[in-house]
Amino acid sequence: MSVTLEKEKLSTQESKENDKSYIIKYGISLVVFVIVMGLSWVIHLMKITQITDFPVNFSPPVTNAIDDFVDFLVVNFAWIFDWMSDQAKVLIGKIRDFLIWVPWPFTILAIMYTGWKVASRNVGIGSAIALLLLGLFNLWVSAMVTIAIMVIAVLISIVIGIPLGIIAASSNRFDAAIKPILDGMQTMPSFVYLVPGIMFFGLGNVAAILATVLYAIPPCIRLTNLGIRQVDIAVVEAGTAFGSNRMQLLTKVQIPMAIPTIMAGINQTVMMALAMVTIAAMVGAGGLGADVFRAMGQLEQGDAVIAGLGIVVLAIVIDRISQGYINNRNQTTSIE
Amino acid sequence: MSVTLEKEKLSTQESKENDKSYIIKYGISLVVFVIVMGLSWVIHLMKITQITDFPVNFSPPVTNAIDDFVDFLVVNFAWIFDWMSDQAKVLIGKIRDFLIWVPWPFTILAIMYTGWKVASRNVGIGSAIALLLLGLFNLWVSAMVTIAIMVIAVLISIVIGIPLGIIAASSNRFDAAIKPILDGMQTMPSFVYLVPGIMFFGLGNVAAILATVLYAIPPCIRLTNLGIRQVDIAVVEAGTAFGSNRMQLLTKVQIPMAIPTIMAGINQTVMMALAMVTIAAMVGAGGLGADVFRAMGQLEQGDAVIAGLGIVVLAIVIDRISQGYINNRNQTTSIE
Amino acid sequence: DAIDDVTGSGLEGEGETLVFAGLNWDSALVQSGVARYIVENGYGYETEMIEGATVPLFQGLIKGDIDISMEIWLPNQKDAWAEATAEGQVFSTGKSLEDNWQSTFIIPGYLQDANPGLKSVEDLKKPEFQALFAEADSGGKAVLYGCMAQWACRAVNEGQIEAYGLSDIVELRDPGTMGALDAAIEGAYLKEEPVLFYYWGPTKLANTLDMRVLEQPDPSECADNDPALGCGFPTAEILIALHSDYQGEGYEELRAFLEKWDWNATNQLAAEGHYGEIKDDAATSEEAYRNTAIWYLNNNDAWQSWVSADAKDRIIESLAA
Amino acid sequence: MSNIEIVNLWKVFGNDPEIVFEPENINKTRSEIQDEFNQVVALRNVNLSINPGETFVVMGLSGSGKSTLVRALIRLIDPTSGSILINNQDVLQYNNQELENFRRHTVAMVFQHFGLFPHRTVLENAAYGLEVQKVDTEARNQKALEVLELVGLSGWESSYPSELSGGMQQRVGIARALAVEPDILLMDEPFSGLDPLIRRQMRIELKKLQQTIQKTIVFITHDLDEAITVGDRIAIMRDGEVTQLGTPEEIVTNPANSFVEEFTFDIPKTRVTSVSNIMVKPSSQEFDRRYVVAPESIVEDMIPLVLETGDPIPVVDSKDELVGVVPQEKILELVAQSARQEYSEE
Amino acid sequence: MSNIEIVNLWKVFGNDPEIVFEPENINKTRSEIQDEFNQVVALRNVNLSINPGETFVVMGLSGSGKSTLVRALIRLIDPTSGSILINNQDVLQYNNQELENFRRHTVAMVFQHFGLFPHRTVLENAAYGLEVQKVDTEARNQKALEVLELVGLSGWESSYPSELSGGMQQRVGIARALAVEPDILLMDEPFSGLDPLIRRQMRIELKKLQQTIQKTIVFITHDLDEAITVGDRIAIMRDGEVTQLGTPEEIVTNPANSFVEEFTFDIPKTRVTSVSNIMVKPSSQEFDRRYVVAPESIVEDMIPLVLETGDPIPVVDSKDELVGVVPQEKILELVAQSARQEYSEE
Ligand SMILES: Nc1ncnc2c1ncn2[C@@H]1O[C@H](COP(=O)(O)OP(=O)(O)OP(=O)(O)O)[C@@H](O)[C@H]1O
Ligand SMILES: Nc1ncnc2c1ncn2[C@@H]1O[C@H](COP(=O)(O)OP(=O)(O)OP(=O)(O)O)[C@@H](O)[C@H]1O
Ligand SMILES: [Mg+2]
Ligand SMILES: [Mg+2]
Repeated sequence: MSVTLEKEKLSTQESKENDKSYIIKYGISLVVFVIVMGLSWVIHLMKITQITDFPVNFSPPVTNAIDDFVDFLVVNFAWIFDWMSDQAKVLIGKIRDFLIWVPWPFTILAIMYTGWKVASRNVGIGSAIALLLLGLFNLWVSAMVTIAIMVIAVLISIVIGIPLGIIAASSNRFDAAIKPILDGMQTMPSFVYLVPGIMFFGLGNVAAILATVLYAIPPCIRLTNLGIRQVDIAVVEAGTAFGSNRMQLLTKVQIPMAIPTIMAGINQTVMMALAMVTIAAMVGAGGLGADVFRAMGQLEQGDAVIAGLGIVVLAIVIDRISQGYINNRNQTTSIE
Repeated sequence: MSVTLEKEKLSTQESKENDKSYIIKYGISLVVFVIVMGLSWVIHLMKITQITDFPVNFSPPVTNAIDDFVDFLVVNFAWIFDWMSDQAKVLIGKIRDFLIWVPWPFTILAIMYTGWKVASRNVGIGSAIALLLLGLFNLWVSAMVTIAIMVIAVLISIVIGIPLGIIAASSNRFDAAIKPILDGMQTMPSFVYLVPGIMFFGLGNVAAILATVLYAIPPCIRLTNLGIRQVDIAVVEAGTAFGSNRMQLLTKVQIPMAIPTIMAGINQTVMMALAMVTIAAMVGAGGLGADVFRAMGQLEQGDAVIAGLGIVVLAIVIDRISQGYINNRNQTTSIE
Repeated sequence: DAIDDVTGSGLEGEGETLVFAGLNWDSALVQSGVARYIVENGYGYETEMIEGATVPLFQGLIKGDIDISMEIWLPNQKDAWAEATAEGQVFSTGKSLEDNWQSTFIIPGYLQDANPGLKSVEDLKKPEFQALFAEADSGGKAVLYGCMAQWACRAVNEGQIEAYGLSDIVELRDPGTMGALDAAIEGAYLKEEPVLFYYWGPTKLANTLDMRVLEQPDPSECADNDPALGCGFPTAEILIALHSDYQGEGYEELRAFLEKWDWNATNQLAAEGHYGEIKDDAATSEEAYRNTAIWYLNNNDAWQSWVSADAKDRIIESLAA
Repeated sequence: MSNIEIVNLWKVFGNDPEIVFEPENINKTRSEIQDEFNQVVALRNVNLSINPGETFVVMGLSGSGKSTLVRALIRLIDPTSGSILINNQDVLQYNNQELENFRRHTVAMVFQHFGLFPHRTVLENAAYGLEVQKVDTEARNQKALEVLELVGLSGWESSYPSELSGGMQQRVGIARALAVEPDILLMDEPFSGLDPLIRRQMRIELKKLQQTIQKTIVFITHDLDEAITVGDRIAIMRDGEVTQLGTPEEIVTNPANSFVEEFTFDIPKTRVTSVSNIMVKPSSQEFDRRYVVAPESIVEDMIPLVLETGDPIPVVDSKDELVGVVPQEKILELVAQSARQEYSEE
Repeated sequence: MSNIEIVNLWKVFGNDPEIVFEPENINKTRSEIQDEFNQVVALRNVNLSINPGETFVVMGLSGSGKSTLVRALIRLIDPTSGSILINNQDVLQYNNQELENFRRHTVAMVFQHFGLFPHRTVLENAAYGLEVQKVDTEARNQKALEVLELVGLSGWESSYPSELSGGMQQRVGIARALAVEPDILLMDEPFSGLDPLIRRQMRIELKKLQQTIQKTIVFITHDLDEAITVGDRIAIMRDGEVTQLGTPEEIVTNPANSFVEEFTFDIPKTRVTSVSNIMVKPSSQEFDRRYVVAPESIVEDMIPLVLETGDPIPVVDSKDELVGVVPQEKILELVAQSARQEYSEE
């Protein structure tokens, strides 16, 4: 019991010490803050411009170099860009025209069937109703145009993103190198590459898809990477212990087990791509984004809201179907 | 051994049956597809417009109603909006002016100290260099303006988002109700609410902050919700078993343990907010976004890239510091 | 091409598609609608429209993805236009929207009625009017919703404020985009709040809202008519622009038509008004603008002097159909 | 100290538990019910009466319903039917307020995976129960230090759980439970996550601790050795039912069915049998006072003595009267029986 | 069948393992090294020689380096220094190609948490090793069905692992390892995750299986009972070192230090001692042929016999010659020793 009492004293003492140390800590912070503010004030008062302004400006030479570089690319690689752009335009045009051409009842039935099969009955029916609403609000054609661009952009993101994700999962150096680039791709304003994009690929869907892919690809890469990395290490070791080489490990163990996470990445890619439709509309991609953009230019709140909701509805339909797929798959093949 | 042989036969038989069933499955799909396409063709040929076009258009009455509703709000609640707008404008103005006023060496030192303390030495030094670069590329003032808007938008997101996340964690119904709304907030093009936003709050930072908060708040709500929900059930049960009431459980167990996830949500909120700076500039918010937007309007690739990189640099600095904090915290208090 | 010649109508536009710039404001949309109808039915061109933002659309025009833009607001895109014409990428067939105007200092009608003393720019120097337009974060200065920072009129705004000695009285605020400026003005009118802004016409907003321009010196009082030196804006040049491909042979009739194009505020007002009435009945906005064009062509005959006689017949014929 | 009375307790997991009580289903086996209705019968008509101060062990295989039973006692799950009387009050009738009070004062639980609060120091963990009772800081820290002392963790107060070994973490769990001075201690496989040596040490310490604190303890384990060491009585569960209830000796020497028998294979009978069960009538009242044993002594403990002396050992009761003798043959018989059971399966 | 030779094996986890080998550090204890340099010495100078066909058990507490040792054998981790000779080839010198071949044909591993592929059926799991060897589908399915039959899983081929109980999952793990017909089977706590009854059953089945397949098995456990049941020899590890190596009998009857002694408390000596160790010279060459035992027999198995007859039991070797007798006293002595150790700590 004597021990306990001693301890107790110790503890209250400690807590008092803690109190004191807090005061000291905050006190010091306060003093430093006041001094810094005072100094700032003096600096401003004395107009010491070396400290208020930056002494040099690196901007002009760099911006000029960038301008020149873009011009150089446009002039010298025009033929490549034009060729790529032409291919893409034909393809997108075909898909778009097809989607518009198919009578809407068939499209709605197809989506309903897919939702039902892949996710659940409720998702199937809900998706059908949502699409019907799009039609009834006169957004069908725009929605199909948007979907066409979306499909291409997402396919490109997948085709490029998944292999990059796989490489990132197997190389820590590549992963470290790609991380700030991906961060950059998601925070860099699209406007920055939209104009050069148009200079390279011309106005319209291709530049729009470029912008969309750049913005939408990071989650695909990130979650492929993550999915493979978080495959239960015990299972990977089992694969290794049976003499799988790297390729076998990847194709027989890691990728199959990462599929739900990869699907989550694709889902996010689709969502990001949908978030880009208005930006895409600014470079002539048409679709629901253009409806929003036009309505904004004409100050038509109502039209903008309806078209905007159209985008939201598309997003939710796609999300629910793909989430349903992911959940179903997770349930069937996971241990525990 | 005889058993084994039988089994083997069975298995090859099964796999053959599988082959067959695949053919049937795909065959049926193909036939259905061909029939549907044929039907579509006939429909177009016969110009059955009931099936190619939608028979009714719900859009006009709804859009008019929305227009009227917005006007109604603007006219009748002007005083509330104006009041809010005035408060916010004063606050943002003060923060912005203060950030610009503090001489840059102090700001850089403060960030370096924070990064060092909160994350690691490398992060601290890296952040300082990054900020110095912003200054050297003549983006300092713009960056401070952007940060001022950011700070307000993120603070509002946190103040609203965390309580909503907590409610969502404790009520499955609220969670289900809020989910599509959050989806909607992230896919709804900002233009749609920017225009009404300006009509309510006037031009400038307030509408920009509204748009930013709407876009940036979902991860804060989602991850607070997730963080609380994924607190180890065993620990929550321990809390319950000792007779904690709901409030005690929340404040003493769930929230403290969810903090790393909540911080991840705030981190994402900041990133989203940064992704909105150019949109914010479209309603006159100034800062780096305005630099990008202006450079784009004047076809100055280089300036746009530099200003865009400025945003990226800000994003990466904030991200690395907050990630560092999250990781450090995770390491110290997690079991295993 | 050979097949076209055998089976075709022999019209200039046979087998050609003209891509119009889908600028997102009313006058451009209405003009494009009328022009499209005329070139389709009068000259046999196919037409398309690509919608987008101003800068991307101009880039498209340079590159050839856009063939024709019905409105290039020259003062605002001066540098880009000069560069592109110098490079021979684009050319103009003359003016489009006539009767245009712009002003940096506009106040709502209700405000002027309530403040009869506020008539000219000089009146802003009176403290009561300065306070009228002050906002919470303007430090007591009057706030002016100016021209978008990415447009050339921004520099004019700045010059005027400087020249009028309003630097310490007026804060020039960047609305970012046209849509944002429109929304801010509309919001202020709905709330009947004081607002001081830059705007221009003929536009839907200027036509529907009672805008009063504060008096400024006439442009002619400034050297080179440069408003930035302290005058009002002179009338702007708004051009119809084409991609350089259409400078060559085979497009003579098209160019002749566009050169004669004469679109003024009256036309615009009328067509825009009709558009507002019918837009809800159309399935797409493109269809609405087409119907507007048909209505316009049926109810006006000024256009008949813009086109060749053959073309006129064909257009009248198709309007009757 | 407090008694627990469990009456006709059922717990059915699933969306339609009532279906199990339909007359045509009530006798179906657990797996039939799971297959047919997708309901899991975790507890089936459990009746138990636990005495004050007793260490009561519940054992059984994984999924037999042990945790469900103990969690029902503290209402972490709500039973489907039946009643639980603790100190003659029906726990299942408590409203929220009463339940909180009951959990704060009457019972405390020690968890298999410790369930410590990783963001709190050892001291704050131990003081948690008092903190939710709104005991003031000083008093609760004093109490927490006391119980940490009791479980041998003095000096670790300001560490975080992650800085402690598994055994030490579980001591924190025990201290946390003891700090609220509960009448009843519930322990759900408290030592399962620990290394064998530490585990044995913890068992021994628990026995010692129990001599000090004298609580009613409900102890769950799937290890029979552990059950025998710590338990006054043992209930063996199977598929949600109590298949046998008795003292360690009763269970080992007299298994109710082949399932229990299989369970007890590894335990030498000598380890659970008490002397009173093998002693015989003394032939005379004279005996050698140097080697006496009590009737409750465990046979195993006296084997060396018996073999050393070779003589029958006198058994003396608390009043110092001779009640029997244990002849060497009896012990050897028991040893032989113990041995015979091992490996009999092979 | 194949022999394994482990020579001076070290494994140090950390960013600067070489520091441990500095002359001034080489004799520092594991915890000193951890505190000073933040390096973990998981294996310290391990020398072992494992014979073909032997079931070799490695046991020790958590963190003692058992897994590190067995994982080094299959190069899931690379040792810091030392060498591992398997069939006289140095495994540590293998290049990638050789290593893959070695893993495909020579060794196979069974994991504690099974490490099954959740996205593959039981059949596809069992056939995995053959699949990576690019054996054609028919042949590998046949082999997989064979081994599944062997472990008693016929009929479950097309189930997914998640549909199986723990014990069945581990059988799949064993089948997967057997399918590649390895010389050596490595088993890292294969039964630790299982229920006690199933666990005992699996042990017994493993013993039976071993009689059929006759592989070299390296078996890891932290349960001495398990070690004694399955092992021909046992190595006890502590802090990365082998602290004792011997037959179960040697270890139980003659623990090298107090640590091993504490480990072996619960094991009755009778359970590991062979008759040859307690028999005495026969007084005459005559003996009762009805009750003979072999010198390798375990004492415990003959206790009933001894106690029943009361006479000394003759011990007869394989040539049917009398080599000794076991008097009852000797057995009782051993029983007494076994008992004395239990609870001696209390
Ligand atoms: N929340 C739940 N929902 C559905 N079934 C449950 C739930 N909790 C437990 N069960 C089921 O009830 C049965 C009894 O579970 P319980 O946890 O009481 O077993 P246990 O004896 O504690 O086992 P263990 O030794 O593995 O802890 C099991 O079949 C289990 O699957
Ligand atoms: N990858 C690693 N990095 C650092 N230390 C490790 C690593 N793997 C193991 N260790 C350390 O090496 C020591 C031996 O670990 P090992 O896994 O071999 O123990 P074990 O005997 O298998 O224990 P268990 O019974 O818990 O499985 C432990 O102290 C462990 O912390
Ligand atoms: Mg349990
Ligand atoms: Mg291990």
